Amino acid sequence: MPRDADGAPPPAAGPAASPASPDMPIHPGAEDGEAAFALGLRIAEALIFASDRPVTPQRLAAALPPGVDARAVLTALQARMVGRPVELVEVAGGFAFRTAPDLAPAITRVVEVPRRLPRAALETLAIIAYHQPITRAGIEEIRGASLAQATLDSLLELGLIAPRGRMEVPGRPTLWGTTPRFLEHFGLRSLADLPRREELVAEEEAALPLP
Amino acid sequence: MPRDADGAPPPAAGPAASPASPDMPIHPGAEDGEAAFALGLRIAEALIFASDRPVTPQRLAAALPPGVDARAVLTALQARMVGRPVELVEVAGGFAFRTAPDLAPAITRVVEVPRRLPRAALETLAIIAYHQPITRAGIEEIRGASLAQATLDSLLELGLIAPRGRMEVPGRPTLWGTTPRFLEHFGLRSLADLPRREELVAEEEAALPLP
Amino acid sequence: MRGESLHLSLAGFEGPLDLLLELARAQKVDIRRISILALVDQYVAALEGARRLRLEVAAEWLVMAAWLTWLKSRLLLPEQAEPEEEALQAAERLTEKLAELDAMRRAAAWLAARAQLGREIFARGQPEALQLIDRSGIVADLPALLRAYAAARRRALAARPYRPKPRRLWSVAEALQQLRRLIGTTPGWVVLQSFLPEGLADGLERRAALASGLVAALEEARSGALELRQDAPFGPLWLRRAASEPRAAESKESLPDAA
Repeated sequence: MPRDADGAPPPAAGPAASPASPDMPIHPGAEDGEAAFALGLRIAEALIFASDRPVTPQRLAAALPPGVDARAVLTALQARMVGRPVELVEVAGGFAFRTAPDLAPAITRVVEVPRRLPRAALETLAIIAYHQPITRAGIEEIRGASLAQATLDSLLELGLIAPRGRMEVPGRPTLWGTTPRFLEHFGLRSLADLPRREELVAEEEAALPLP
Repeated sequence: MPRDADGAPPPAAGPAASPASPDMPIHPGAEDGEAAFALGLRIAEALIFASDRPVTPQRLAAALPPGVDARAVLTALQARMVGRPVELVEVAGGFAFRTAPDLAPAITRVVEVPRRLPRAALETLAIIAYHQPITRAGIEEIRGASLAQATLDSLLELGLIAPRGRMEVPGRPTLWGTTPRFLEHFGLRSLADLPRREELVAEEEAALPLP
Repeated sequence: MRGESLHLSLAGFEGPLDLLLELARAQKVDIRRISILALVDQYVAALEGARRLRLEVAAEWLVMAAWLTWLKSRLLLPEQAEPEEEALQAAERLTEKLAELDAMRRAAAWLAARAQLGREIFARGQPEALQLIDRSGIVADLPALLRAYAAARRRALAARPYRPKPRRLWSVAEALQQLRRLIGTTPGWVVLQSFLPEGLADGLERRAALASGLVAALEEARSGALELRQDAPFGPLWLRRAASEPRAAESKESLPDAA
């Protein structure tokens, strides 16, 4: 929904003026409730903005004025940020600000961008995501090819995968799984956001980058 | 990030639609110029958000559409962010977003990280506990090492020791003793709860040359 | 990619399964309904192409070729109405594997197509510390305090200049003097220990004094000034003045010095 379109014209809208945004959604409750909600919005924006990790509703709730619902604040904030250069997204179990994708070309003119993951790394990552926890031998079995240590190392270095214990077989090989950072990297709320396997198969040769 | 309180009601405010904010300040130039400036504002906001260091006007200029002045964009953005939960501040080396200071108490978690007392301080405290009242020279003699004034000061500041009069010798040095807070901190009902000294250093004393 | 180039090189493929999947995809049907027989022929043809060009062909490619050829022969057994159960299962396992690899490859493509953090979308570059560190408290418990006291004392004591413990070692000469002085005044048998000096706390000092005393006693016995007796091994040593003392006068003379 549009950000400011739904409110009445701000009554006293000096930009520097009120800490309580005049354009907050109508919220059930007395004047006090509205003020608290407006303050909650401010707090949420500042908290999520400052944090280096997605902010969970629980974490936000701890910072909000009493009686203000974290979920409601997040929903209102998300609605308000739609179309802004920096948007509120739900990712990896929490909420975080992210630049709008259409601004990437301008940003990357100035900000250094890491290299794309090579195919082998992406495939390995996908296999780990869908089959976790899985051993290296398990990954090799599915790919039908040996897995270079460098590939595993690069995923580990990017923080996309992490050890998840060992398999109780001779040699006790390490089991691998994906991390919350993996979810953040690909903008997923949880692993359930990954397409189901049937969907993957059903999908017709959409735009598969071939080797 | 700025909401758009100061502008006229957005004329065509599809939420995700226009990259150009409709409420941009009036800027000299044609329609094209205005659109470019609006895009410039978006880019500036996203870039400053994403940058890992303050953004200089020069660096911003590299990301802006041609013909858009970086300084003008920064000034406009700064004006727009005044009073917002997140403000644009000029810091050493450029511009950066910072959460508004008034929100700090709400979003900051106080983490108690008790300090470990340095070895010298803990030893001094122990010696005062066992030998009080004692002068600084006395402590130095027992420790067999000189005692920095800062160490005594830190114990004083923590409220663990207090002056207990002066010794009637030339120079009238201060005598030190422990405080009730000391007892409280170490869970002692009284100094008599401390183990006897001989129990602590009995072996060493046996190995001493007899006086 | 497909067609010609596929027959020219195996280099672009990561293992036989990769190539097989590519061939299967070329059949443009659901992977689970691919023709294994067509697949086998294409695989072997690809391999032949590579060998004609004398490209290195790794063992795994050949093993797969041999296995596929066996599979084909089992599936096409002419004399039997039905293909072998075993071969059917093997073919099924192969299609399952290909389907799984296909799914994972599509998943990888799905991931690659997403806007990635740090590439297409960006997070805050300079997150702020949201923690205020309160360092007013201290960590120190009673055991730590006591350990600190003991450590300070121990160190202070160890830091004192090293003075070897003065040993009171009784020399043979001293023992001789003592013996000569006392034996004259003592009638009858006396145990050797009673001649040792007083106040020897230390075991070592006592044993050294006893040894010196014994040497002195033996010396005196040799010169005939006294008699020695021991009733049992390790028993006490008894001594007394000899009846005749040829050198008693001489020993008496040295007494004033000793005093």
